[in-house]
Amino acid sequence: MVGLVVVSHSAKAAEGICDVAAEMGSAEAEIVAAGGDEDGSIGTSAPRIQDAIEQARDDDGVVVLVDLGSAVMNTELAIEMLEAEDDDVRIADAPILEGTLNAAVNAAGSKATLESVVEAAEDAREYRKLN
Amino acid sequence: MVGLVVVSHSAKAAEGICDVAAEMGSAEAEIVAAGGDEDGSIGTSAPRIQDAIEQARDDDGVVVLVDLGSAVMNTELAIEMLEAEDDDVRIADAPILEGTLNAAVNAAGSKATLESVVEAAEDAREYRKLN
Amino acid sequence: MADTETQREAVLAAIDAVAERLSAEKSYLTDLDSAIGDADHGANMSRGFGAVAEKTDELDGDIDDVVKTVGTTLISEVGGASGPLYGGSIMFASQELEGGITAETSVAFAEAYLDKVQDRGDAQIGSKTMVDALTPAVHTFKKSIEQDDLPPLTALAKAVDAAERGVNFTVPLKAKKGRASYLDWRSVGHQDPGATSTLFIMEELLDVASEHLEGETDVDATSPEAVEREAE
Amino acid sequence: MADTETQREAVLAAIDAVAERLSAEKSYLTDLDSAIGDADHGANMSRGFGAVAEKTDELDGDIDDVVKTVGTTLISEVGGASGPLYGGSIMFASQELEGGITAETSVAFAEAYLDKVQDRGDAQIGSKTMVDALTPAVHTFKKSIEQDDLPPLTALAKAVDAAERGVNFTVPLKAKKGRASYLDWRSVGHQDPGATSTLFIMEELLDVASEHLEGETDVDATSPEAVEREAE
Ligand SMILES: Nc1ncnc2c1ncn2[C@@H]1O[C@H](COP(=O)(O)OP(=O)(O)O)[C@@H](O)[C@H]1O
Ligand SMILES: Nc1ncnc2c1ncn2[C@@H]1O[C@H](COP(=O)(O)OP(=O)(O)O)[C@@H](O)[C@H]1O
Ligand SMILES: [Mg+2]
Ligand SMILES: [Mg+2]
Ligand SMILES: [Mg+2]
Ligand SMILES: [Mg+2]
Repeated sequence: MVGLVVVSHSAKAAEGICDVAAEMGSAEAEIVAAGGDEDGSIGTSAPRIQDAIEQARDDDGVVVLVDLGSAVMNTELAIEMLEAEDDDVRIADAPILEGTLNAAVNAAGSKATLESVVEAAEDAREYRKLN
Repeated sequence: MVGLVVVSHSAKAAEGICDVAAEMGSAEAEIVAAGGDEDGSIGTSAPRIQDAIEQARDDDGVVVLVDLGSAVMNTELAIEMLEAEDDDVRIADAPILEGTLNAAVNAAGSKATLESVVEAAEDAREYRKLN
Repeated sequence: MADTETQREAVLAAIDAVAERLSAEKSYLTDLDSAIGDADHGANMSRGFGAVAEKTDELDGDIDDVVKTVGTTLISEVGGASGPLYGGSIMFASQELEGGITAETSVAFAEAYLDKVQDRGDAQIGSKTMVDALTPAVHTFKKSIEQDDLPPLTALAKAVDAAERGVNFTVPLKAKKGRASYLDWRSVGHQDPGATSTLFIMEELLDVASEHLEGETDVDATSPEAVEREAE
Repeated sequence: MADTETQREAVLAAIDAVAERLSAEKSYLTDLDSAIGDADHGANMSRGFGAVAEKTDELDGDIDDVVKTVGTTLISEVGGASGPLYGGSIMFASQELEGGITAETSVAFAEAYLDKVQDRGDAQIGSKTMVDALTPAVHTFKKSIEQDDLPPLTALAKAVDAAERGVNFTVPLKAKKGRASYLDWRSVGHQDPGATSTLFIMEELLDVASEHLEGETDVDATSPEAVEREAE
């Protein structure tokens, strides 16, 4: 199963997003929060992200959802620092909460692949909330 | 100043999003979290949202950021239940975290209006995270 | 039109009956919601109506006020989509009962309720939501009263049958609204929880109405649909 | 090329000097960041280099390993954008120092560092970031060494001057990268914190290099730019 990592500048936001996603019929999916910096205050941390990726990772790879710019930079750095090959770890270009929900639902499906989960996350960009 | 309300199914996510937004040079802006249902578990609650709107509201109105469908429904209901005229309360059709950040930065500007804040929030739909 | 005291009694009895039924169906509704949602519809509905039922002694005032309080209580107590949909729509539609409950005001209530649900949730027929149970039920109720001049209880029985068809109709559909819509194709083949709870509530309303409204025979045996279903 | 022990001493001295300077400039950098960011750049940088300075006794091994550890420590300790930008780029560029510090390897280090910052952050010149200080500094350093055959200390002094022009250049620009870009037009008229810390670090490197590298006179008085600035 494709794992998910949620990288927000806020530890609370990352955890809360994981909680909402876990309710979307996808309690089985591995969704790991990596929010905040080393000491849990606002920021991001490459080593924390690296740990989260390693935790979420199994045979089918990992999709990482991010919030602001430095979350992307630290995630890229975390991916570079992984011991094993890193071509099964992808960053989704998607809104963090909405993308995580879509990705979690997709990942829970029996036909899910790394590509389909990334695509589901990125489809969230098109999601409209008002009629 | 235009106030902001963040309505997520998760109380943690709503608070975390407010924390990140508060760091964006907009500590002055009134950003109120309204996450979770009546007893704080996953969901949304019209009365909680109504309270948050009343708290965030001053002369320039309020923009509400939402996550999933029922957050929209409960926000609409909350707006209908407001005592005073409700045409200064708007729901942004925007990704919740990214929209809140954009809106917070815009709201902190001296030229901010209700329209400009909604527009800033909705511009976040176009925000790309990867190069 | 039954006198106000009888009406109030009927409404309070309906609240109790609905609360009891939803509590009995709690795990069934939750199972339905766990397949295509977040497994809380049973808890949401039984918590909501449970809270209303606990308030029955406070529920005085006119019928429309009593019904309005049902709505506002659901709004406060139900965290999910069904909170604004059930609670908000009941609150809104309650104003149609200002003159008490008659065949006419019941139709107006039903129509206002359906309008508000559609307006709030933006679901169409076939979106696989409570709207699929509600629309045929309200249409049937209105037509039975206004065009066919059927007695209210008979009209309500036909409406219940229509709702049941609507519930069954949700099974093969792909969800287009609510959480289930996230599942896309995987939502096909599952019954919608909100449509199902709508049916359960209507069944209880019919039951209580049968007991409280005079001048009507027991429709369970005589409505054409009941007969049809018996024959299946 | 100075011997390895002298090089190590110079690197450790540079770490201490940078840590001290950034700690002294902490509130200034934070003020800059509070105007167009989240008011933490001073804290980020002084915490990061403070942690490196506390490790100096553990910093043995070859020069490139020492420098690499500077990078990884910054990665762990600096929460903001400057963590991956400074730390990740130092870590990456450290491999250019495998043969120790010479004029050549210094140029290679500087180029690799700039490349990585640009690659990681996708900022161009004029995006109002550290890249605006770094690019002219690295270009000037390389040209001074490779084309003009200037002594390394002179080249470094020219690079510092170039960085300073870059810092000044950030003031009138609109930010296109990083948090400041959220402010859009409101970012115009403010000096970029990351460009500023880049300049501070380079100033310390020049200072320490002047003290540790032999065969060069004090450039502060003799570099054309220093003279120019004196005249202003
Ligand atoms: N937009 C909508 N329009 C109409 N009905 C909806 C809509 N969204 C959800 N529903 C109904 O609500 C039901 C789910 O309610 P519930 O589980 O209590 O809320 P939630 O989905 O927030 O957990 C669905 O089965 C569906 O019938
Ligand atoms: N994409 C980027 N490319 C280059 N430099 C950047 C980028 N984003 C931010 N910076 C630099 O980082 C500095 C801010 O660092 P800091 O305040 O420590 O991090 P944060 O912005 O995460 O709080 C900016 O002044 C800018 O020079
Ligand atoms: Mg549900
Ligand atoms: Mg729910
Ligand atoms: Mg900062
Ligand atoms: Mg920061």
